[in-house]
Amino acid sequence: MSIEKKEFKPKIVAFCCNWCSYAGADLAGSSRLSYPADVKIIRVPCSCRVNPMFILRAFEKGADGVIMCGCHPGDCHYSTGNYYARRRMTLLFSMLDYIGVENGRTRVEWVSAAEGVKFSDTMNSFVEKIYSLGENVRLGDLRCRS
Amino acid sequence: MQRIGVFVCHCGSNIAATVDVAKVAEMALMEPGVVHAEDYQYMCSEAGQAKIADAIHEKKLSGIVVCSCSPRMHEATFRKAAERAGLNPYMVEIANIREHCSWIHKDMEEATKKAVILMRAAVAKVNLNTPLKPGESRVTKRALIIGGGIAGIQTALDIADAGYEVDIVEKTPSIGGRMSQLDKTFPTLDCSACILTPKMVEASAHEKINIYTYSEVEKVSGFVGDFTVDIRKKARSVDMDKCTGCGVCQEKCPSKKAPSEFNRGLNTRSAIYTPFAQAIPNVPVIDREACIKFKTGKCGICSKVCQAGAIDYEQKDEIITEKYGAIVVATGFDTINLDKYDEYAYSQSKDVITSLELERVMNAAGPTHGHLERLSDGKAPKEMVFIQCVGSRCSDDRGKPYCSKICCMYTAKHAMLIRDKYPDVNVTVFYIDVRTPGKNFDEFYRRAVEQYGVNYIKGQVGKVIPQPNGKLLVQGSDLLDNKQILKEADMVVLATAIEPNPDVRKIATMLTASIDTNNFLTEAHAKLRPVESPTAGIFLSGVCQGPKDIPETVAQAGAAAVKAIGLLAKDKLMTNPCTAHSDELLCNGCSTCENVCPYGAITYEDKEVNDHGIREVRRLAVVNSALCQGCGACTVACPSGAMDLQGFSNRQIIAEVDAICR
Amino acid sequence: MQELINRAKELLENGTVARVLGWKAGDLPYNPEPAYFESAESLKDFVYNGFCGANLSKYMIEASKLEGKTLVCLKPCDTYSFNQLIKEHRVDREKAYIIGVGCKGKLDIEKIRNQGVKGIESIQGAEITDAADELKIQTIYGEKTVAYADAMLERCHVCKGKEHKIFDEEIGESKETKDGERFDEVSRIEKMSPAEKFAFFQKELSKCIRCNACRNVCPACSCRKCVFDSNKFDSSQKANVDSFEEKMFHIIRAFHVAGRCTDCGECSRVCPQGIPLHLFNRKFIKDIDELYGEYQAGDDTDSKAPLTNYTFEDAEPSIVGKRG
Amino acid sequence: MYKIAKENLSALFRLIAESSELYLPVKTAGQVNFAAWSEEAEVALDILKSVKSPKDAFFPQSEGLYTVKREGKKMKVEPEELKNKDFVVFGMKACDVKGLEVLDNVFLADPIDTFYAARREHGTVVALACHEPEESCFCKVFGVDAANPAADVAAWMIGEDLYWNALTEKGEALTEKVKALLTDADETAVEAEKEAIHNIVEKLPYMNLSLEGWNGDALSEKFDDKLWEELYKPCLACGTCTFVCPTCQCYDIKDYDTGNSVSRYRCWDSCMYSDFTMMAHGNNRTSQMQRFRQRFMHKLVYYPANNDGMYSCVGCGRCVEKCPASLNIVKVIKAFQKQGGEK
Amino acid sequence: MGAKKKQAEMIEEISGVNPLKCMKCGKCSATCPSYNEMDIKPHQFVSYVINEDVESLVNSKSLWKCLSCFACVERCPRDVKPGKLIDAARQMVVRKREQNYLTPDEIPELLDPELPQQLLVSAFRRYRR
Repeated sequence: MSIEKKEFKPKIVAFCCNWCSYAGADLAGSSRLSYPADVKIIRVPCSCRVNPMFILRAFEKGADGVIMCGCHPGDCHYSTGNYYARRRMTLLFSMLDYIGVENGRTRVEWVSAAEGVKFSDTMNSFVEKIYSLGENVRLGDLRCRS
Repeated sequence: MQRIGVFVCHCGSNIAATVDVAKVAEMALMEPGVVHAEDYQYMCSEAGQAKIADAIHEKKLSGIVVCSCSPRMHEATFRKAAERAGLNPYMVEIANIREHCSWIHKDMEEATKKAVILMRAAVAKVNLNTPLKPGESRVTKRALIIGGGIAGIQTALDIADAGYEVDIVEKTPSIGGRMSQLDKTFPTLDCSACILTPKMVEASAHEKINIYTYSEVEKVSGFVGDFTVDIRKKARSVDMDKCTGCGVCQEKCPSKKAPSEFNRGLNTRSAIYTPFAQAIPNVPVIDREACIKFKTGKCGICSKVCQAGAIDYEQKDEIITEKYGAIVVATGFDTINLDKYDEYAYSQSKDVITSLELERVMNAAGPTHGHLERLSDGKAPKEMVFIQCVGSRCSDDRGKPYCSKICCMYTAKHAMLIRDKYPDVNVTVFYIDVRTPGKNFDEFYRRAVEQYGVNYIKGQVGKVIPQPNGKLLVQGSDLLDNKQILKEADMVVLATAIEPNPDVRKIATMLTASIDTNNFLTEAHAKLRPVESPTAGIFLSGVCQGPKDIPETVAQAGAAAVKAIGLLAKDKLMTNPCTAHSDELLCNGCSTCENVCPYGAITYEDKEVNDHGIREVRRLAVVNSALCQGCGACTVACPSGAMDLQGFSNRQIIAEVDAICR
Repeated sequence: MQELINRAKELLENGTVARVLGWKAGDLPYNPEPAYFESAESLKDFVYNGFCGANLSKYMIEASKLEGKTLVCLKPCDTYSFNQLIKEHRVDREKAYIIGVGCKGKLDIEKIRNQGVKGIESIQGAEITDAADELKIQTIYGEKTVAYADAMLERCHVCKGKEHKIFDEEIGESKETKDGERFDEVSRIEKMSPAEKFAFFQKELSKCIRCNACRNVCPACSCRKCVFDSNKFDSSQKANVDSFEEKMFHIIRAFHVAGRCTDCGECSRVCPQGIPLHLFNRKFIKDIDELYGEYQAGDDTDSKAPLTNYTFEDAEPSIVGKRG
Repeated sequence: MYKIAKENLSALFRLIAESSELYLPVKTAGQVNFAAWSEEAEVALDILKSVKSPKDAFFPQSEGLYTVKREGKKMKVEPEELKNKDFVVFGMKACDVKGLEVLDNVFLADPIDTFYAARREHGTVVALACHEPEESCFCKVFGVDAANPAADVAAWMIGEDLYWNALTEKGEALTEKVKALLTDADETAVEAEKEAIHNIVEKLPYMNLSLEGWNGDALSEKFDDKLWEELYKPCLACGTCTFVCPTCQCYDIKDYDTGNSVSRYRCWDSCMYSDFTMMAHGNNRTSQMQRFRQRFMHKLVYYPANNDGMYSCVGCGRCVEKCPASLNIVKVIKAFQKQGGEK
Repeated sequence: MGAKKKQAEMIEEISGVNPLKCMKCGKCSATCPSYNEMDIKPHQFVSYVINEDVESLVNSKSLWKCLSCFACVERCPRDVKPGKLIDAARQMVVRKREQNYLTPDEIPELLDPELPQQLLVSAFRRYRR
């Protein structure tokens, strides 16, 4: 995957649940499936640990895209965590869309521990999307731009 | 302020080839709190771990960041190393610069930049780490099995054989369950009673097993390792110690009109009864609804004829309270109610029966003493039709969306047995699909077709119409011939869908075990933890978890037993310290967190608090750290931020976010 | 109103209740304030008219801690809030004697002012016994008339209905005021381009002064300490340095009350800058209705809230981009 | 005395904006607040009360103080620049102008608040007389003359003209700058307008409000009064009253981590907030009653005690209009008066 | 989009049926009273729609042999309802015929008191959506 290098280097935060997606990212790594270095992963126990405030915080501090990955629905290590996460993120993303934030800046993908390829593909396409959207100017604290 | 040491691993060339590890270490020294940074060939090696230990001692480190491979690889290694050096193991954080960085990036500059950011995030987190200590809780070395069918009996035997006390609670007067009602079992056609009865006897004779029949679980409190359970022992009206099981009372009982549960209501029993001859315990109960003495006060014949003086009309329900370390649910199943399937004329004709009823008809102890005959007129049938998938695989609200799994096999069994015993009877099976995965299963089905000449028709039956001549007109499809078939039959057997025992919802609520939309208990993980409930200390055995046949049930019963034994074998439980914790001063007592906790780990208590001088009693969330698994669902549900997760606190995650975005 | 006062007196005197929570006449024709009355005598100042818009449910959180029962006057829409507070264990049903009071739509003085009315001396037609057709306003600058409907709060135009969801007794008549659809405005915004949406909200939120009136009046915002007042999330308050803080505050506030907000409209009523804050809450309500089935918070006291519930088949978050 | 036709006002604004920043009442999303002038701005001179008072122009709701940057392991402190450019605030009302006097007493007394002082130095105020005072106005009670704003330039909007009268040096200087657009005028129209305003003011419902008993010496008597226990009850503890008030001057100092630096800023605080003046040991006002009392005691007792009897309320009436629970300073004063009468 | 696919989608839209839910049990055909007169059997309706061969369905005898008794609709375990599919096909034919069908407003004046109620009911039942 080659993305043309421009001035714009996006900051992308990926929240990954410990049991599936973080392991999926590990598998992508051990399979040497590359994706852009713009993505930085934060490990959380479960997608249901991801508070909407974390996502807004990332945008506030200058993130250009935030993606959350968790176990596939039905496969949650804690049985139901990703079901709650799914509703929370759906509503949050809908609200961001509603206030005019480009909806490609946020994404949820379910990536299992076996899906290294999916993890890398997902990150590649997400980063590409963020490049196409450009810098996040609608959601961010101006003080963090200097 | 923490004193943090950062250790950057080369991992040979795995990391060092694409990440400038020295630069990462150098940059680490610029981070707040970092007082030591170094890089080394293999941090996970003994020499590498020694470096960490040395630095902890020399620099008085309070926190460690290891920039290395995934925490899923070596987090435990480094935590142990830190612990050996006297540091709390939870003061260690890993920056994954191998799987998430060096292995996926080629450009050294870019990869190094990213590694620095990942290091910063880990440092930012460690700055907020606090020492955590796993809790301990004791384990009561006793297991409770809810349900005394084959699943419950097998689990009980396996646990008891390992040397632990086991109590079985069975709702009906005898253990044995559904299997005791079966005539023969597939795929080997053993007599069900012949293989079950020895297990029942073994269970009742086992010194470690205590059986409460005619009893129900009333209340469950506590948590893994330390449950307290109230068991209601219903009044049997017969003294179990005195009764000799002679059976005279049942013979003399004048009230004989109660439908026999054991025979699926196909015949009747006396008011004082044992469900079946091999019942364990072999002690009758008085059905107070049917008993003349209880209804009118007159009679008392059983008391008069009982030489042992075991009849006790005054007996009352008894509540037994017992403590358990583990609970196994083995509540089994029943067939669904067919009221909504009137097209099969089940309610209109006695000759339309369910497969389970056919088991009783075929059984020597059944209503027809094992003779295959029409229940309407006692005549021997000549044409029999079996209908598959009655209520299974239905997406509407009449039936169940799942496959009941056992019907294909038992229908083949029935067809085969009938053709074997009554070669002049024609057997036709209407099926949608024949599903026979399992050892020797398809061979079994093929034998029914090839050896016994059972007529399998691909297509469903649309309706069954009772005829004036007593026959049943079956209208069905033959999809392969593209024909509509009209067939006169003497008997129709419905492969009725099975559903979890209706009591299971109540029990699941008591246990805070989760349950799916079909009332099957949910397993902790569909693949990797199939016999454990997500609620710690609760295990699943048999059909309560999903449709299964006998061999699968027995296998799962054994698996559940092993899991329970694994728990009971421990003296103390170490609990995961990364659990939720509620800030009492911020808690609103709104119960939102309680509603999303999959483990029932959150309860509410009225507690007195001192909120900056204001003393008042408030309703507050209390997390039982023995039950909490640390998923964090509650932390996001909590609007005030009172609920936080140790090890992954709000501020820690925010610090990571900030570090990455800066 | 007299019936209400008489009944309140009766209940105070026979000891059923220890106090009455209602409204006290203000010093201008339009500013009655929420008030407690502990004696029959004090009820002379009691008032209930078109300007009594305040939702008294929230005051019951504190009143639940007091000795004895509190008689509380709840309008139909307020009863939803009360139910929701029961569900969240924030009020004690046993401590409340609820009189469901009739409602003919509540008035918004800002709307009256916006029609060029100033120097108000008296207002006729706002009494609950009036026909609620027209307001006759005497001002220093002459007499003005304003149609009652034109002076009504936004929420009354999309009223959820005049049925009290919980009460001990009902007093007074209601009049249907609904003449609009609750989600029309939300739908209108949804149809805008991202740039238009952003411009719209940016303009509205730029007015926010972080006075917290919306939060403090909100019966769903009943936290003892708001996350924006504590350091739990390192989320600062009070400042409006950069517009992001307002967005964060209002989005998170709406999110925290999502599935719990009864759409009582108090946030928009009290906003000194006239920000249509209900548009945030209603967006969540609309999404919840569409994605997870219709749900009205406060309809009952025991149903599972949408955000503490799920189904296996719930929509994926990607639906947001697909709905167009 | 000069005048300028209404239709030429935008030319006037343009001219002022050429040499200095210009703040004036602008309508945004339906609400009028003071904001920087631009060609597109919807200027709303006819409204009496902007939602927020114009004190923002001199004491912004939020303002940076200094920034700390990290350079390696060292810190570098960069103070925020003081206001050094002239600006004009156009369209303040007499009460708002009086509000500045209240702020001056606080911020210009020793130790001088340099940020405020710089803004005061560079700001010129053009104030408008109140053409049609409203029922919530009670400035006269606090000695303000709505018809005679005591600003750098006093102005009157009469018919199709704006009358302009410079009162200070700064006012004269501004007048010089815009003289090309002004024409000479006599004072007859203005005198008539003043009289008309005075006549209306007499009719306002709050005109008879008595401040008897409220003064710097009333501390213990008022502080311990049981009445507060009743009055505060409807208070929602929001900050509306303080944030719309032209005289409230409390602020909090906070730090913001931008990732690369930490900026220290101050922002308005409200005595109604539960964490107002929160200190390490906790809070010195633990109940809402105490916080509520603080606000009014400050305006009517503590402030006069320190400022020669001057109250720190100017009767603008914003709190009367905006309080979500319909509480306000007038109700408080009246409640004490009533109680006094009954004693 | 091909015309065939469009037609198939039209059938799905009119009927509100998702033919992919069918598990091919044949209960519809087993229950159909007009089975023997049909050239395309009820259980086959689904595959014709899935295979986008609406043409054959529209030209079939079955279209007019279906009694709209809805036995198949009642008994289908998968909520597929072949009766609705054939009903939708009929509607497509009717629509093609220059829309010469009645609007609800026209019905009252055309009602003949002599007309057997049964006929009306069956007509309404057939054309209800």
